[in-house]
Amino acid sequence: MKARVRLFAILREKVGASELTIVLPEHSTVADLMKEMAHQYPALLDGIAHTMVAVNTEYVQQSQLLHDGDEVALIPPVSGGAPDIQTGDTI
Amino acid sequence: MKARVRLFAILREKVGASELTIVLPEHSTVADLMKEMAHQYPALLDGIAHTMVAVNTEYVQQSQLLHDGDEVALIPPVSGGAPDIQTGDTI
Amino acid sequence: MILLTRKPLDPDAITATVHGDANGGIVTFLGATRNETAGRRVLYLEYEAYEDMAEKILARIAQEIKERWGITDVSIAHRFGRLEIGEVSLVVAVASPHRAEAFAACQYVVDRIKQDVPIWKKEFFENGEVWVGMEGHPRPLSVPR
Amino acid sequence: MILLTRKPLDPDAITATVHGDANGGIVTFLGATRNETAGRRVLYLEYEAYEDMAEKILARIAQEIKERWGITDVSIAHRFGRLEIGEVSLVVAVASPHRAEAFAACQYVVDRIKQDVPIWKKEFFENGEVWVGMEGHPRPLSVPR
Repeated sequence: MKARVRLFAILREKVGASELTIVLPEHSTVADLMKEMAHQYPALLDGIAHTMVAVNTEYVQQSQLLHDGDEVALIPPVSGGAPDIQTGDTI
Repeated sequence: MKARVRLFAILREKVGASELTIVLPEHSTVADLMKEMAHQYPALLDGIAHTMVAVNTEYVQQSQLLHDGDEVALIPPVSGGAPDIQTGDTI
Repeated sequence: MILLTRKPLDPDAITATVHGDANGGIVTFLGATRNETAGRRVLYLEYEAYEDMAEKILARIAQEIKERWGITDVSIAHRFGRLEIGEVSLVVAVASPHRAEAFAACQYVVDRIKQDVPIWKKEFFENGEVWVGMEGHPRPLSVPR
Repeated sequence: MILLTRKPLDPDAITATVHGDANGGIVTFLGATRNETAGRRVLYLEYEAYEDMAEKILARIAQEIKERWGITDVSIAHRFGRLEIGEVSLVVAVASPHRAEAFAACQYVVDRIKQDVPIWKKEFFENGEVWVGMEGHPRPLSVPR
């Protein structure tokens, strides 16, 4: 099976691509995909611990089973919204 | 001494004037003025219990001494701001 | 900026007065005239203001914001005269480097305005008119705080 | 209205989308780019979005507002791409018959956006650039709630 993997922000820059196609055995999980990706793109290893995963635009657990054609997104820590949202919320 | 009295909203309508000049003995207080006004303008008696008083644009107590030329304002319950501000704040 | 005016308010322009490059969060409150009060259809409204005193108290409220939150970027504009339904009667804009303060300070200003600021609203119905606040808020002749 | 766009946001137009005749209070939050982060001067910023998913989660947040406060008049607009200092990155507008609900719901939306919405910000300095949120927020590979 093939998964389409989308990369954003710092992960996109580390890999140097915004989209990859990863071939996996049938019945692979998100955890299997992550392991395969870390193998193919060692640069991901750094950021991967802070990364969430979405399948077809829904956040999922690592144990989630993947299916052929799934769109998998690696989501590094988000930082949208207003400026102080990310920088400590000191109040 | 003379006090210039300003009337607003419902009190202005009851009296039919937005400004009055009231002559008072020296050393009169706000309470004296109110008594004199209620005498001259019985229509005020209704609203007067809900009225605050400002002298020279500052809220004052009834015991406040008045001076010649003071601008006295009768302030019925205020209702500025947003619509629900006056109508119960039901939440 | 403190503004009392008979002219229509421009919320964008008022918000722009507090929008500095160091401010990350800007909270703007618009008070608009509603088409009903307690189920009764309102046709239009009139606001009356004791202008000198209202401006003075609005400036004092801005000062309270500064003392309480250290926020100086606050603008308050209140319109008076006749307003049609849906028109904006009040704009309060507060900007702060941090958004929680901007929310708290803006809400404080709106809450404060109803307490002391000498502005009155009259609602006009099909078959009558009423000065808002004369019923249900008996307040003996005395002094706020 | 949910909007993700590369174009400049028009806060007035976005606020107008929630301004109905029955709504007395409208609270608008603007998030603007700041000229410094932790004392370091920022030159400009770039926001990147996973558009499909971000729109979906923003719509879900609007749904949460409806469930929690019964408020349906909410608009959320987030800009992405390059933004200069002082430009508006986020507009959240909430209208309600009662102002306290409008304040609470608007603040809730802004707070929620930082949690799950896949939008990322990169700050550009004189001598470097950084993706915001990669430091100090270690988050193991897992699922929110």
